[in-house]
Amino acid sequence: MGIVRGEEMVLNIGPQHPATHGVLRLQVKTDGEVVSQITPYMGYLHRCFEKHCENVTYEQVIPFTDRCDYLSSMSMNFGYVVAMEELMDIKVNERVEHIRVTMAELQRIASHLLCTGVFGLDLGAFTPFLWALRDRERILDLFELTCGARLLYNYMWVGGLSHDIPNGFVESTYEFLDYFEPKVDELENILAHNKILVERSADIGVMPKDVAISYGVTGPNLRASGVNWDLRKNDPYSIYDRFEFNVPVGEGIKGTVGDCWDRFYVRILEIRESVKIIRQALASMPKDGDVHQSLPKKLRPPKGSIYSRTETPRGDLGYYIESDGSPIPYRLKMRSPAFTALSVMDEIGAGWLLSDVLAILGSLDIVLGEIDR
Amino acid sequence: MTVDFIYNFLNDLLPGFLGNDLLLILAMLLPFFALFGFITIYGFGVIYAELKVSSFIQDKTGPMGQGYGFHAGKWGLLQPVADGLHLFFKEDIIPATADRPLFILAPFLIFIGMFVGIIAIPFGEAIIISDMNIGIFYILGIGSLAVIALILAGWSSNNKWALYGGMRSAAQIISYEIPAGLSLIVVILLASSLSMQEIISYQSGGIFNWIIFDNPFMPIAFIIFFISALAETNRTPFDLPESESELVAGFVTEYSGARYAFFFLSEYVNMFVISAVAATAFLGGWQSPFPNFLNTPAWSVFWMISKAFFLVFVMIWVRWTVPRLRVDQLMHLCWKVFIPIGLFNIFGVSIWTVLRG
Amino acid sequence: MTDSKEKLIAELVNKGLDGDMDAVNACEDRMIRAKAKAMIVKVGKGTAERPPLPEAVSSVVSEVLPKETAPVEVNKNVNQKVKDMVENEFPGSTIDGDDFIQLYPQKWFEIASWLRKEESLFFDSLQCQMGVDIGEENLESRYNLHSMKHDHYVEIRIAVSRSSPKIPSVEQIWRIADWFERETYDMLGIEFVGHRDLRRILLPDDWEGWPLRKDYQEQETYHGIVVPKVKEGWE
Amino acid sequence: MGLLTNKFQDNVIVEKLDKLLSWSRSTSPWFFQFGTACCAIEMMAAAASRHDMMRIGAIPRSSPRQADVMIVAGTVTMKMAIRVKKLYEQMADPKYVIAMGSCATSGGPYWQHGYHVLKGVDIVIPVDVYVPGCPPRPESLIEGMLKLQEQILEERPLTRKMT
Repeated sequence: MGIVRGEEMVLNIGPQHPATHGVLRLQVKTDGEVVSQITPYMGYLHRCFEKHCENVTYEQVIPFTDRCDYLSSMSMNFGYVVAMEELMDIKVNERVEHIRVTMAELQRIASHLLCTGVFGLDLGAFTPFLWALRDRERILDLFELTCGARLLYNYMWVGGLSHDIPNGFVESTYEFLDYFEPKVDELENILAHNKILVERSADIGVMPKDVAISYGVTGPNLRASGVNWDLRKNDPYSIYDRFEFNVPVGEGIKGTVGDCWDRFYVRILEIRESVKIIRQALASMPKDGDVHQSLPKKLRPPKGSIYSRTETPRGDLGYYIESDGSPIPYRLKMRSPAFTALSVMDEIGAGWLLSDVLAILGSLDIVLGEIDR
Repeated sequence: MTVDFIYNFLNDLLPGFLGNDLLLILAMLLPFFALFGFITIYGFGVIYAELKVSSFIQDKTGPMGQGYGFHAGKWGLLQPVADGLHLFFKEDIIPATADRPLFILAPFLIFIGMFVGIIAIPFGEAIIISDMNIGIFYILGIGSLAVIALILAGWSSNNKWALYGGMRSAAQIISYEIPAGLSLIVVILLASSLSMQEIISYQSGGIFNWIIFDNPFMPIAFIIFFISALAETNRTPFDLPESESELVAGFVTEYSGARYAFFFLSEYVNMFVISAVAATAFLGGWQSPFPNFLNTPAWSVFWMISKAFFLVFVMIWVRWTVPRLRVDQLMHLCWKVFIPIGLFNIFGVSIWTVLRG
Repeated sequence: MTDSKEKLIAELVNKGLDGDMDAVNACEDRMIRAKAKAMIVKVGKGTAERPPLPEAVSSVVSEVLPKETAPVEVNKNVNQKVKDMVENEFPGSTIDGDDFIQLYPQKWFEIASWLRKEESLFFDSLQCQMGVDIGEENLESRYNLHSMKHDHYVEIRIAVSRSSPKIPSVEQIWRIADWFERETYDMLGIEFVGHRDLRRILLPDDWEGWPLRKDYQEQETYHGIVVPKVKEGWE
Repeated sequence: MGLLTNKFQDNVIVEKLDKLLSWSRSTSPWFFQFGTACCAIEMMAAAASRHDMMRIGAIPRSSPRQADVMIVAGTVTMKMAIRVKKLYEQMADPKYVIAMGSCATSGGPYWQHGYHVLKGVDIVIPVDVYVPGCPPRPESLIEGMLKLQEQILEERPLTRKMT
């Protein structure tokens, strides 16, 4: 007799849908609840980042990088200034490096908090999301203390920072970390070891190692698949080689290596590692040093090109900068980690139930601003 | 029963003042209005409770009546009133591609299903609108009407999300009727009656005579019934038919204004009905927890409502705490866990009853 | 998993039959060792056929049995060296460049699959693919390749004429190239020959023009909506 | 409701009913969970624990049919503009729009070279309240919401309009 198959139904998830994290459209072919094919359509937030870069000066690119990945603006700034400093051969002083690392790691915590919260929201748990946002607010307070903005900072400049950290920032950060560390355990307890959440995410959407590498998936998603790859360790930029921290790798505690639960849990572990790095960076931060010390008067990089990568909360962020010697970039390409993470959606998402597809999408932690640019 | 009582009472009060037929209609309308008033007040209360309880769980304050002009009163107490009122005066959209008659019928059907369920719930020894000898059976049967309404809503909206919601709710509610029924059969075995009042009178004489403490099998039956009740009322972790992060709003996706308000309210009324059945069957109904203490008719209403409200509160509490199950896990839980345990429970209780004599 | 085990057994059996029993004995997994030995005996008796040697060495196998292939150089930027190797393998495919590899587009697909498979290079990850309008009637596609195994990277550039920009697609070699190439097509209009699903990815399907070309002119309206900002009255 | 809108002579009863209606509408502005870009994060923050928009009665809804207020949070692109318009049309009357952030008001930082960015959402749908900022702080959004409440409260939904 064979298996009786129903007619396939085409279902558009998005562009407006509570679980698409913005304006993404997933066109899924479904047979009942089972999804047989997923075709992502994006570009609903294509804000012409690369065109803007070809029309504004190198300094003016920084606010636009902010707006690309609006959940980890600091990390986006960081990647850009690292690339520019490499291109122009600028060395910044110790204090700047320490502040940058502190900020980037605080941003990583904030971003991962939102991601884990939203993952819970996708699975129907509303409360952990608000708890995560509550703690994220305190990180935003620290940023606000430093540069006056809550979300888009324009804080790291090529060759320095826009402002030095204010008095009391270090103490406030220590205070926050002391408050925050028990809260991570709380978040882990309510989400990670919840029986229903484990049932919903373990063994779901398994991303094998070779698939992840072939699709260019990076960051926590790649590490969850069992690949020990973190640019902070493997290709250290800034001063990351001085700090002691582990790179959490998915171990398949609740299911297979590389499932949704691993991708989610790796982020919680990374929050803890970031706390470690911040503590070290604050402890070893030099008291003196002008943050504007090596700020060039005019940004006019030599003719040439550079491809530079940094580790943002979502993975390898690459900037390809092509300079023709003028103060305006000739071509600037951002290789965004969420773009590659979303491309794997059909590969790992097809064949699961509709609810699982949204769980998988949530576990990939995409930001549409960065995908569409 | 109550209608007869009111009829006789009115007849004594106003002998020959009104015609017999008119008096009968009046006697029927009075409980109706009382019920309607109760549901309205209960609806406002429970929606306010949902907003507030969820807010406290989530570390915020919820509606505080802050706002411009004459705001929602102290602590936002008038918030549900404003919510309801503004819904009733919104534009009523019927999509052009919808199945018009069914689309209009669905919200009324679901509301009627919930509404008539309440008449068999006893609030006191004589405070019951209709004491049927098959009360518990009647409530289960009427409760199943909701399924038809949900399928109608899902189908007639001509929207894929609504269709998913309707289909999911059909599968879910029909499945969970069985474990719920199985755990009520155990109660009926003990009380040897289908009448709500007789089940309650079986439990008279304090907290230790309640059916939940009757024998070791009963707590299991209660837990199964309560979890099935969550599924039947579409509450988290079983809110698949209207899961917000998956199906936008499920079967109510296309409903706006007053029709949506009916769906919204009927969910809460359903919660109350199911909780009241659970309180009747397992927690002694309107009986006081202490023998011969606060057992007057007025207090019996208090006990019944507070027991039911406690269970409603637990439902709200659960909703804001746990994630949602997947559709196959939902079925697995029902057919492979609850139903075998339920059957085993019936077997166990039968033996227990026989041994006890 | 079973697939890779079978491959491993086949490989071990072949080695054993060729006289290299040490490789079989050195195998960590007892199950695989036993199965391989049993098969060698069977082949010896003639009751079983000699298993075919697994052809493409997949990444899974190469992990279990690391071959003695050192990375090309300690230096992470291996452009010059790789360029010589490419020129050796595919004569006449490279153009002189400074610190990158400039290729002619014709043989790009073959070169790419070779770069992916060659053990001493093993570029398993396409980091970035982008298109540039380099002026002088030319568009250029640039590939940043990276090897997770050896941790080295190269940059490859392929220039094509603006009038008929056609480059072989590599989306079947690195899956991520699928979307990268769609984006480059979307932005610069470079056509990737052999791409199975070459559509615009970010802009709508009915958009006119290639925005990142230097001579791009915005269209005036899109579905009746004015595209450029009307500046009157607020500046 | 459509039957009754602006059909009545101005008198005391109608005025009281008007007040009741506009009170209920302004007290429970259910907003449409619809974030397009950066501002969506601030909208989430405004609805979350610290700022808690529920205090003033704003409750998020995910279906446009049940929402009263559409907060256009973030950049609207050409590709999205058609969808935004459609979503607006799907909302039931009375409906209001808050344009949150400079992108939604005017195109924001993308106004000059953004070939794919809609220069202000008011080109496609009518906007009631503009909230400036890039992104606006949650407090600004709440202020915008209060401004909208003020505006709703002054409405006379039933009274016949003078022509």
